Amino acid sequence: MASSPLAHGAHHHPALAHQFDTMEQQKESSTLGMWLFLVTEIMFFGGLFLTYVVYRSRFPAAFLLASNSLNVLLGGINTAVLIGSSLTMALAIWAAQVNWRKGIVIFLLATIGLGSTFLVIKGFEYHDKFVEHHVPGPNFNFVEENPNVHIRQIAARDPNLGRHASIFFSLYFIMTGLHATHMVIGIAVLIVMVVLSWKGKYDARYYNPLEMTGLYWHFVDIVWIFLFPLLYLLGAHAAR
Amino acid sequence: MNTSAAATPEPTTAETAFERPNYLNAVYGVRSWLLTRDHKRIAILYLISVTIFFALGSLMAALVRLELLTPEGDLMGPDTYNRVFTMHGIIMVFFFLIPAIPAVLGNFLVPLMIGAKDLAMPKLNLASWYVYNIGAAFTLWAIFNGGVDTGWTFYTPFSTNYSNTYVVSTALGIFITGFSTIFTGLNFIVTIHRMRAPGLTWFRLPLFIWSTYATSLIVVLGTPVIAITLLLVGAERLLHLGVFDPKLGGDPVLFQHLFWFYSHPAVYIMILPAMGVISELVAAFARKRVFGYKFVAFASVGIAVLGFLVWGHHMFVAGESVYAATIFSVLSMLVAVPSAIKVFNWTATLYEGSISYETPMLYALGFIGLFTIGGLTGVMLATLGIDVHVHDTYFIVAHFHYIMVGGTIMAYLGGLHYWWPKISGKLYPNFLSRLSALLVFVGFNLTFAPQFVLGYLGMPRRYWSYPPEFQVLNVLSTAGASILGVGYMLPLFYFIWSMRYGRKSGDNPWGAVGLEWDTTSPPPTENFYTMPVVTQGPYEYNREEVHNRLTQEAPLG
Amino acid sequence: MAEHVTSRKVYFLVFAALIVLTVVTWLVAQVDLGWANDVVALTIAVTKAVLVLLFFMHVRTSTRMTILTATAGFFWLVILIGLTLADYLTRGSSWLPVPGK
Amino acid sequence: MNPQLPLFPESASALSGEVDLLFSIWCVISVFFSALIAGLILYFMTRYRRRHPEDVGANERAAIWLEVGWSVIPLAIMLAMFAWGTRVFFRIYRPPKDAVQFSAIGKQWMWKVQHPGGQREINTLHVPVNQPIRVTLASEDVIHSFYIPAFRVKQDAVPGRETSIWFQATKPGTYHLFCAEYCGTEHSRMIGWVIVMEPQDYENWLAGGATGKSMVASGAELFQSLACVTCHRAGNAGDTGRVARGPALEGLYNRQVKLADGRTIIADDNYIRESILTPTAKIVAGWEPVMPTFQGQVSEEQLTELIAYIRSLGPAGSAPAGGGQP
Repeated sequence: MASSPLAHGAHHHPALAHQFDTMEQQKESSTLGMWLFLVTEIMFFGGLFLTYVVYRSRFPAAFLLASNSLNVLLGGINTAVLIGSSLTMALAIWAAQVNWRKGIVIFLLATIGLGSTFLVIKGFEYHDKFVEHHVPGPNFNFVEENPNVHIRQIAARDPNLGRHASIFFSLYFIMTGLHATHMVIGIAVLIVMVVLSWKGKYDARYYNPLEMTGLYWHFVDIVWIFLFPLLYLLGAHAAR
Repeated sequence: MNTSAAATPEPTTAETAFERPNYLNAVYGVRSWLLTRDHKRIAILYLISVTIFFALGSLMAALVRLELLTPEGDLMGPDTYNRVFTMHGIIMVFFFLIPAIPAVLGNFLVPLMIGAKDLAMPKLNLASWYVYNIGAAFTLWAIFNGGVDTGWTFYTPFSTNYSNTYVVSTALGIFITGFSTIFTGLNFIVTIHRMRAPGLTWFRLPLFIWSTYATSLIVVLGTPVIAITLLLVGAERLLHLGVFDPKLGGDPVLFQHLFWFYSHPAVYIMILPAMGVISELVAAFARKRVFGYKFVAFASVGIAVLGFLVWGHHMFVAGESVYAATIFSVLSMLVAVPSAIKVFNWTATLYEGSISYETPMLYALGFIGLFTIGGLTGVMLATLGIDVHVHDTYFIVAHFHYIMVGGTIMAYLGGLHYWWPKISGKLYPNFLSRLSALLVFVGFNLTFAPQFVLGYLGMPRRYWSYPPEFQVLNVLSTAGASILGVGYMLPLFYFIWSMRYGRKSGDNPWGAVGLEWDTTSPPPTENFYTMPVVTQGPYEYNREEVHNRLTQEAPLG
Repeated sequence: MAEHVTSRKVYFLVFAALIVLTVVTWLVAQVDLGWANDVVALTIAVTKAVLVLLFFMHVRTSTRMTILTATAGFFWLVILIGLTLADYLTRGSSWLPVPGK
Repeated sequence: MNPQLPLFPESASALSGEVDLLFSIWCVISVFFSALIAGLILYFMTRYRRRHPEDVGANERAAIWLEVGWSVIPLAIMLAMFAWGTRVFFRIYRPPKDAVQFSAIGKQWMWKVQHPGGQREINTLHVPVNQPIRVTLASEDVIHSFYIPAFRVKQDAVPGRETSIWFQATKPGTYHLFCAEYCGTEHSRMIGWVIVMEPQDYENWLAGGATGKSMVASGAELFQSLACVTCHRAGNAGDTGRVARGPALEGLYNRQVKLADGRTIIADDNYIRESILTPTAKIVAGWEPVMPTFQGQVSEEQLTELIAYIRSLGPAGSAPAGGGQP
């Protein structure tokens, strides 16, 4: 992402960094660099997916009931919103490739809008969880105050249900929280991109940073594509 | 690696080397150093930071060894001792051994050895140094406020529920410094793939580049996992998001899986660059191609890949299932094969070579001997029957010190001595440097050989006080540590001394072959006056123009 | 630098496919199929991820090096999960008598 | 060896001899390879030292067979040692049937040892010689590790789980007991002694020492006081007209049990422990999940006693073995 436009000889594109020989070499280098960063992100979230797999295999019942208490509708809407933002991000890059400068700004703003919608919806979900005392910690209370009679029956026989459910909620908050943090970082980068596109920095000959932001954004979308079924749809079939 | 373009503007005699602009005298002032994007200057910045932390870690080691002089802990209380050995572990592992060779020697040499003007992302490289220092600041803040007493392994539930020390700020420090390693690793992979000189195919690359490449693969694939693990520990301590808490049904062994998934490949992050340095030293001072170049190159990549499959051998007695222990044990035997290949190939390189005993070569030969012992004891530990007895004893402490101190630090010092003329354009005093190599070798063996015996006798690790019958061996070990300390002090002094008063070294004092030796010492900011074109494989000593050059310049040794 | 430009139509098609797959996975989740639920949910998620990778992230038209990097990333994730499960699945169950552990 | 400078640990258990042999063979192999490498280096250093400053090394001839040789031979040696090591490992972790049950509970900075007869000791363990002893380990706080160097055995006590180790002392004497997994401030003080005695001395010690009720007897008592017997009755409905509401436990230990969800598992310690604390986890086929939990009502020691009692219940019909093993 060494994109500082160093004036370096007339025939070079202004955005070619001094240590590269051709724009092609610079683009391939930054793409490879970005993909390597995404590999670190895969392993970063991978640790959490491993924890999820291990604990779900140890406490299937508790995970099922805890997942049941999540608002699947909001989760589904969020998934659609995020897929939409991936579309607008891809269209932003398409706009750059066809030299439609205004289009870049439009689609980037759309992506930021959809991303913010996702975070707002996520805020509502967290608020609900907070109100229902499902946030692990001193006042975590999944069993006693739970309106669902079914849960209290099972809890009578399995006192650890509450504790095992708190592990599910810990994982839920860590995974979705980390994902939301990545969304916030993505939106910040997108805002920078909007400003630079507005100034006309990017066109068909040079839109590298846009491509990199796109790769990052699509990756964050893929993480959510896996989070949604694993966290929300796990207990969908169980009786409400 | 002869290069037709080696002709610099005027003949490189020692005197004129300094008048011509080089990366040291190109710009002056603190800003030119703190905001530099030149990989060579960033390497020097790293050299300073890493040396400071090596000194701090060594101080902690000295305190540990002094404490263990007597069976009853009478130098400091048990709490202080626990914090001192923990800080020794954390500083040495995360702030010295992992960054040392890649960030100092790697940063300086990778562009030079592949004929590039700089790394692919110079700004990211500078960011890597700043991120290292920010992480270091958190850890130093924790140390000065009392440090952490969980051991460098942070095992739960002790680190999450039972330790009331600065676990979160130390974990945050390591988390941030992890990113500096990722930035460097990422930079190296992209540079080695995309910015090699024309004609420099993969099998013409020096072996130091192969091993730095393999190390960067491990860094990129492994470091994020310890980042998430430390994040989980922080989340559990601060936000009660208890994932490893046994009272909630959490499993402490799962923490160990996540921790060792990174921490075993991390020991290969520490040893692989050292192996790369040794391949260079052995080739340069035997003036001969490394025996079985392709085998040594692929052995590096093999270690990087197999290194990820063996972490379970740290948990044979930790409650892991018996069958998983068997799987990890056989995989640990496999990962030892590439290391064996390397040792045999280095030894075979010496056959029919023209060997000189300069200081770097003394360090290299010391490395081969000590690494062999370290590797063989490692395979002993991979054998299930023995590990049950010696796990968590001083046998393990001796094993990994033979690899890290006998291996990585010997190679780091050998590499510094070998490329110091290239870095500073100066020579260090010959006798003192050979003395330091000897002191390090003797001091090291006297420190850690007794610990093998202590380990098999059953003295557990991390003990503040121990049964009296272990005292004699511990006193021997402390004596060795003092010799080792002196051995490490010497280079610090004569390197600084040589910057000011050392003889000028000329461009290629050892008469070595390599792209980095084809340019001036110290090299210009853009590394090469005219970009090199590579037509030969590495270490081609047996050629006409090399012979003439050697007779003409009459190099050292 | 006018290398391959994916047309708008393709992007909208991929978007539609992703939305459809989301609805499908939601519907399948309503029915209790036991362990099959997880298999179906994961295959749908993987197909959606591959769609995003190939079209939105242009992996289809990028260099072999990028494809290698992406697959290596996911393969290492499989190593992490696979070998750890090797421990958890063999800790003691009926078909595998475990001595004393 | 003089006591001031021991160089090799005492070998005082049935398996310690084989572990030492395994270790010694590895030492011989290591010395051989180290000497080979060091010798070659020293020889080459003197034979091919540089005589004139401009000398260069000869071009080496590639030797594939050499490369293959020093890959395959070390691998073969390592795999052989792996196989032997694994055999020893499985013997270390497979207790013989007639092993006597001890229990050791790690608590921050002490080992609480309990004999089958109920005697309790802190940081010391009196055991009869030549008798296989199985020590089940549990921890009340952090991870500890039960380590007896003279017997070459070690096993972590992981909180929330029950692990175990066995040994058979072959030489009377006093041996070190260490905690090998770092557990905090007094980690180095969490040590003690294993005192191996002749069987006769052991009996005297047992008689003389604090002979509380045997673990099995106090387990039986608990079985009554906690009203387990109301559901798990010896013999079913036939004799009292009321249908027993829980599966009979006679002869249950180490027997295949078919569960409601189709799995069959072995009723080992962990299964019994889990069924007492979380009954619905593994419900037996054909029985209603009505058993209340005893989580929080039963302490660690009482749990071990209950398990010992259930373990001691012979096949149906025989009177519950009050006495249990010595």
